[in-house]
Amino acid sequence: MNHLPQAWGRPRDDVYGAYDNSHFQTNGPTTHTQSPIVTGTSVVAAKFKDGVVIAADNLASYGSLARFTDVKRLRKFNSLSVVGFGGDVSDMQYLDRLLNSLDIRENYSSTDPENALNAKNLHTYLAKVMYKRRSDFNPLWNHLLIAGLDGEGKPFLASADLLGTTFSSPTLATGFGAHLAQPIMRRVIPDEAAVAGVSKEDAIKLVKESMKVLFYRDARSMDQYSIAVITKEGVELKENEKLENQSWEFAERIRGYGTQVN
Amino acid sequence: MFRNNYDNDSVTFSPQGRIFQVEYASEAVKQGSVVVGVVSKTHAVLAAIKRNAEELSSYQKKIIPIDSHYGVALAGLASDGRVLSNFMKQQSLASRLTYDRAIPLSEITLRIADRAQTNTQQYGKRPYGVGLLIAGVDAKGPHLFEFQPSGVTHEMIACGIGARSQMARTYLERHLDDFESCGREELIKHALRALKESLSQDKELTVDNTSVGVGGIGENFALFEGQDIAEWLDATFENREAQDDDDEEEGDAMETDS
Amino acid sequence: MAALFSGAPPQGGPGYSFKQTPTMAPSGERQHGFYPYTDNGGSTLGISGADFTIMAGDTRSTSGYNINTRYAPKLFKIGGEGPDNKGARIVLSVVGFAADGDALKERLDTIVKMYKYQHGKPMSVSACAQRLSHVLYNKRFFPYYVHAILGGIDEDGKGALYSYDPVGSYEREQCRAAGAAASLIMPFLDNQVNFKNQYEPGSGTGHDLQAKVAQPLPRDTVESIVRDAFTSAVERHIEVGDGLQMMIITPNGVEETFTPLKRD
Amino acid sequence: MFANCSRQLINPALADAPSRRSARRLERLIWEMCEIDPKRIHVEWEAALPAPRPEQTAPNSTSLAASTHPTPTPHPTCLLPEAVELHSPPPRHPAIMTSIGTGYDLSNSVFSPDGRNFQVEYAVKAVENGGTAVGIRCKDGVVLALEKLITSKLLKPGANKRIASVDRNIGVVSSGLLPDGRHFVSRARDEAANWRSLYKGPIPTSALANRMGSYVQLYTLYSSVRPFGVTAIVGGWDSEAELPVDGQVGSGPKVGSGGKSEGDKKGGPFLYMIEPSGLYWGYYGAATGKGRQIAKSELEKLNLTEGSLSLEEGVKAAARIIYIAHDDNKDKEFELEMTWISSLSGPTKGRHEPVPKELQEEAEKLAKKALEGDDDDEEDEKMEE
Amino acid sequence: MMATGMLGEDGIHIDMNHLKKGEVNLGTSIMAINFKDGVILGADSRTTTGAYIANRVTDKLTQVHDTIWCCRSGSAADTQAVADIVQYHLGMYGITNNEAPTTQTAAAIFQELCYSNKDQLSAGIIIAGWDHRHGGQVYSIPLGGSLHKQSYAIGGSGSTYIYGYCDANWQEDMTEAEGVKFVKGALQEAIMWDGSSGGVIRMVVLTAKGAQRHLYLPDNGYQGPGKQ
Repeated sequence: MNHLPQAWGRPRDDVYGAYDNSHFQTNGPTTHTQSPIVTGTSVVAAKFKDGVVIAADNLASYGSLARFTDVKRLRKFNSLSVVGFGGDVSDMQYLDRLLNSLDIRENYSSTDPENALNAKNLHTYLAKVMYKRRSDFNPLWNHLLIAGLDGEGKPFLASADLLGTTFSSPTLATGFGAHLAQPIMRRVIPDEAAVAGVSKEDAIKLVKESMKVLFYRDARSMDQYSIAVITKEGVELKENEKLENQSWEFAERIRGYGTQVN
Repeated sequence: MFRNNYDNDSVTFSPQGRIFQVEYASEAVKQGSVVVGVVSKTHAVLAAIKRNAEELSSYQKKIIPIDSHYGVALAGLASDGRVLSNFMKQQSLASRLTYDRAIPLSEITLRIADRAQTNTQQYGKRPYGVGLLIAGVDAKGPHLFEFQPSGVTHEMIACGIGARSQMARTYLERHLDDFESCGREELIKHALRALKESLSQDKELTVDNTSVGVGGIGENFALFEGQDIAEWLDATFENREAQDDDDEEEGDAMETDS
Repeated sequence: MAALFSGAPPQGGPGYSFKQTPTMAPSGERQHGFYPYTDNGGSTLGISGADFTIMAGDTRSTSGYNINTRYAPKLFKIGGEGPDNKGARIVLSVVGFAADGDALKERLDTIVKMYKYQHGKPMSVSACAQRLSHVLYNKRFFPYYVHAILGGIDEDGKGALYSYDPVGSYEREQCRAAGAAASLIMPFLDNQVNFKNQYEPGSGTGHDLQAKVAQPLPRDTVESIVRDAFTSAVERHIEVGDGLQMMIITPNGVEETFTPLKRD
Repeated sequence: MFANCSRQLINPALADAPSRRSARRLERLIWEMCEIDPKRIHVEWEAALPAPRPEQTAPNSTSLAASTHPTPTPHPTCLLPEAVELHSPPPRHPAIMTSIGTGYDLSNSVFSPDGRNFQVEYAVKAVENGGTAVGIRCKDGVVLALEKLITSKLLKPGANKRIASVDRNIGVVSSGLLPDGRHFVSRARDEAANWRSLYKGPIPTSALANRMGSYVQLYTLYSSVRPFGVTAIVGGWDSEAELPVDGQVGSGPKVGSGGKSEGDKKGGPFLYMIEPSGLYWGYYGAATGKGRQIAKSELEKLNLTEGSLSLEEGVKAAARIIYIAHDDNKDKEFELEMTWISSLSGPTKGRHEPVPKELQEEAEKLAKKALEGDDDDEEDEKMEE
Repeated sequence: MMATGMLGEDGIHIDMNHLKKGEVNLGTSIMAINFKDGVILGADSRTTTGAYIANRVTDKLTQVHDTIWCCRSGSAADTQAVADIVQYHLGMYGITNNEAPTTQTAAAIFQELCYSNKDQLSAGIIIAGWDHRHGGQVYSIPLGGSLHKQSYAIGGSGSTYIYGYCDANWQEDMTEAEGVKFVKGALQEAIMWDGSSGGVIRMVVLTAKGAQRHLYLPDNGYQGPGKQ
C-alpha cells in the first residue's frame, strides 16, 4: 500500500526492510532530501475499441492540505496523445514545458499528421526522460500515463514512473488508483482482447465510476476532475467535470457503532 | 600555387561572393564513380558503379544501408562518406531509441547538411569532399535526397552524381514522368539504364561493378550485389547480345542513342 | 492529533515517515533520499539443447502486491534487422528491475547492430555474451539490477546459454532459472535437465548407485519441462503468472510462442 | 553620450520605419558617434560580446546567473561606416574604390585604410545572386515569399521548403547561400528556445531580430570565420492575447484581472531584415536577393506605412512582386514559396504556416495575369491620372 | 532514520529543522489578492530564530520591478537572494527590450530559480504585479517550485489558519477598500492563531496609479495609520 507519492521511489519495506538512508550518505553529509511537495493523486485510464479514456481530478495537495483546486493534470500533446500526471506538480510543470519545446521542434518542418509523434513515440520519449533522471539520482517525482493512438491508429495506453519503469495494459491507474480503480476496470476489460468489445460510452462510464470510488476512498482526492477521450477524431478534453450520482443517503441508516440503535 | 588569392580556405569570399574552396570540394564529387537514385510512389532505388583500384583489388563500397528504412549512395571521397554515414547510423539509432521512430529522411538529411555547413564557415576545417544520395521510406512515403559538400540538399524525383553523371541525368530527365507510377522492377530498370548512360562506351554493367539498393513501402532497404542483380541486369539489357531483335522496347531506343 | 495530520502512508513503515529530518550539517553536495531500484517480479529460464536453445519467461509485471500489467515481455531478440529484429539469432532475457532490463536490452541491441554495420556480419553469440558481461561490469557501481540470461546458437551450431549476475559475472550453462521463482524452478531443472539425484535404475544401492548422465534433451522434452516449470511456479509464487512467453532459437531462426498461465 | 546613442539605435520606433528621414537621422547619429575615439568603441564592443565558439552554443547559457543577453550593447555594426554605406550608397570617405589586389579583402575582420570590411561586402554579393525574397507587414499579419529558381528538372516539385519556422509564430526567409540560411535559422531557433527556457513564453520578434543581428555580427569580427552569405527576413506575429507562463496551472479570477488599461494594444505583426554585416532594420516591406530593386519599388507602391493592406491582399501582392521581380530572369523557371502569420483571430491563429494551396494558386494566377496585362495596366494608370 | 522532505510532520508547515543553525525564518503570514483596479499584497512583520523574534517590524513585501512586487516566506536569506536575482533579471529585461517586464516574466524567473534550486532553497513566494496590458495578477510559488496563477494567494505558516476565513469571505472584483479590509481581516486572524506570525500588517496596493503602501499597527487594533 505505498500509493502516496511520498512513498514512491523508496525500496519496499516488505522486501528490503526499513530503508537505511545511510547507503546514500557515504561521501559527505546530506542537504535537503528531494521529495514531492505539491502533489496530485491518481490518474486512471482505459482503452476502448476506438481509443482511450483518461481522467484525473483537479486537486493539488500540500501534505494533507487541499491547497490548489484548479490544477489540470491532463495535458494534450497533439491530436493523437494526452499525458496524465500523478505526483509532484512542479515536476509536472517541468515536463509540460519539455513537451512544449518538443512540440515546437516537431512542428518546425511541417505540421503533417503523418510525421506527428504518436502516443507510442511520446511514451518512449517520456520513459527515457524519466529513466535518465532517475539514473542521475534526480528523479522527476511523477507517475505518468500516456494515452492516445499508436503508429497504426490503434488505441495506446502505457505508463512511465519516476524510476523509468514502463508497462502497458488495457486499463491503467497510478497511485491510489492502482489499488482501487484497477480491479474495477479489469472486471470490465480483463485483457487486450476485451478492448474490442468496449464502446466509448462504456469506457467513459467505467472511468467515471472509478473516479467516484477514488473520491469516496482517497483522502487526497476531490470531486472535480478532468477527462479526455482520444480517438481518430482527435482529443476531446473536458477540464471541469463534477462527479455525479454519488451515494451518501445510506448514511441515514448508520447510527453509532456496535449495538447502539439511536 | 593557387588559382587566385581567394581560394586558400573556406572562410574567404571572392569579390563575386563565391567560396572557391567549397566549389573545389564539389569537384571531388565528380571524381567519384557515378551513382543514381530514383523514386516512385512506392519505392526508392539507388544504383551505383563500383570501381576497383586495379584488376585484382576489391571493389569500393558505393551504397551503404544505414537503417532498415533507408540507405545512402556516395560519390567522392569515400572516407568522408564513411564519417557521414557513421554519423547517420548513430542518429538513426538514437531516433529509434528515443522515440521508437524511424528517423524522417528529411530530418537526417538536414542533420548532415548542417554538419557540412559548419565546415564551410570556420577556419581550419575543410568542406566534405563527398556527395550523397539518400534514399528510402519514412512515415511520409519514399524519398530521395541529394547532399552536396556545400551543405546544399534537395529532395529529388531522380538524381545522378559522380563522374559523367550528366548523361545519367539526361536520361532521368527524359523519363521523369514515368517514375511516379513505376513498380519496383520497372524502377530498378530505369536506375540501371540511367547508370549505363554514364559509362564510357566500352564499358558494361556487370554483376561485379554494379550495386543496387532498394527500399519501399513495407520493404526494408536492402543492398543487392553480385549474382543477386544478375537477373535485373539481364532483364534490363536483354538486348545486349541481340540488339537488333526488338525495337519497340524503350531500352532499345536508348541503346541506339548512345 | 499529530497522527491525524500525518502525511505518512497508512502502514507507517519507518521508511515513509516525514518525521525524521537530516541531523548532519548541510553541505553543497546534491544528495537524495531516493532509492533508484524496484523489483518488478517475474521469472525467466533458459535451457540449451544440441541444436537449439529455449528461452522462457512469464509476462507478469508487479509492484509489490499490484499487478502492473499481465503482458510485459521479458524476452528480447537482439541484433536483427530493424525494429522487429528480423533474422535475429540471439535472445536476451532480463528479470529484476524492468527499467534497467529495458535499458540493458537496448544497449546490447545497439551494440550488436553497430557490430553488424561496422563488420558486415552478425555478432557471434559468444562475442555478444562477453560484451554483455562488460556492459554489466562497467556499471558495477550503479548496476543494472537484473538477472540476465543470453541464448543463441554457437559457431558449431550447438545451443548456447549464458547466465549473468547483475555486475557481469557470467558462465555458459546447460540451463538456468532466474528471477522471483528461481529458487523454485532451479532445483526442478537440476533434476530434470541435469538429472541430479537421478540414478540408473538397477545399478545398485548406496555407493553402487550410478548417477544418470546428463545429455542434451530433445526439443519437445525441453518444451514440456519449461511449461511444467512455469505452471508449478505460478502455483507457489505470487509474482509469477499471466502468460508464458517462449523463444526457441534454432539455426533457422527464432520461433516465438505464447501460452496463457493462471492469472490469480 | 555613447550609451545614449545606443539606446536610440535599438529603439524600435526608429528601427521600425525604414523611411529616408529616420535613416538619415541614424546616419547622422552614427557619424556623430564615429567621432568618438574608434579604438575605445572597438574595445567596448569586443568586451561586451563573447567570442564565437566552435560549436554554435548560445552566448547566453541557460543558467540563470549568466543568462541575459549581452545587451544593452548597441548594434555594433551600425557603427561601421561600411554598414551604412550598404544602405546609402555614396561613401563618405574618399575611398580606395577597388578592393581587389589591395590585400585588405583577403581576410575577414580586417579594415581597409578607408574603414571598410571587404569580406562583408563580398558576402553581400553572394546574397545578390540568390532568388528574390520578400516580406510584407500587413495590418493583420505578415507574408513571406520566396522565388526558388529551379536548378534542375529532377527536383521534386513543392518539396524543398526554404521558409523556416522559429518557435511557432515567427518565419524566416533568406536569400543567398542556402546552407548559411539554415545555419541562421538553426541559431534563431536556439535563441527562441533559450528565451523560452528563461522567460517561459515566446520570444518577441524584435528581440529575436536583435539577438540574430548580434550573432551575425560576430561572424564579421574574427578571421577564423567568414560572414554569413545571407540576408534574412524575419517576420513574426507577437501574440495580442494575454499569454500564460509556460507550464503554469490555475487561471486567476473568473471575472478576469482588474485594472487593465482599455485600448492598450499589444503584439501585432513585425518584420525585420538582417544583413551579412549584422545590421538590421524593421520594415513594412522588405526585399532581398537578385530582384530586390524591382521588388522594393513595387513594395513602395503598396503604401504599407498606412497599415491598411490586409493579409490576403498582402499574399497576392507578394506573389505578384515575386513574379515581377523574376521577369528579368524569364528563361529560368521558378517555384514560388509563400508563408504567412496572421493574428489569433485570423486564418493561422498566430502561427507561422504555409499559405494554403488554394489561396497561393489564386495569388499566382492573379500575378501571372498582372504580368501579362502589364501594358494595359500602365495605360489604365495613365487614364486615371 | 529516514531523511525526508521539507514539510513538517503535519505536512503543512515548513520544517524548522531544515533551516541552517541560527538561520532566520520567516514563519509568516503573507497574501496577495486581485481586486477591481489591480492587486494588493499583505504581510505580517515577524521574523523568528527559533522562538526568539529576531525582527518585529520586518518588511516582507519586496519590490522587484516598478509595478511587480513579491511576498516572501521561508528562509529570509534564501528569499532575499532569490528576490535580488529576479530584480536583476527584470531590470535587465526592461533595458534590453525597451519595455517593462510583465508579471508573467517575473513569475517565470521566480519559478525557474525556485524549481531548479529546490534542493537548496526553502522559499514560498507570492508574486503580484500590475501592468497596462494584463492588469493585476497574482502568482503563487509554493515550496517545490510549482507555479500557480490564482485570484488570491495566501502563504506562510499562518496561512493554514485562514483558509476557511478567506474562502468564506472572498469576492471577486472588490473595491480597494473592500480588498484592504479582506486582507487585513485575514492577516489579523493569522497573526492571532499562528505563533510565528505577528507584529504589524503591511500592505502594498498596485494599480495604474503605481504602488501605495499601507501600514496597520496592533496597538490600535490595526486601525491605522493606513496609507503611507
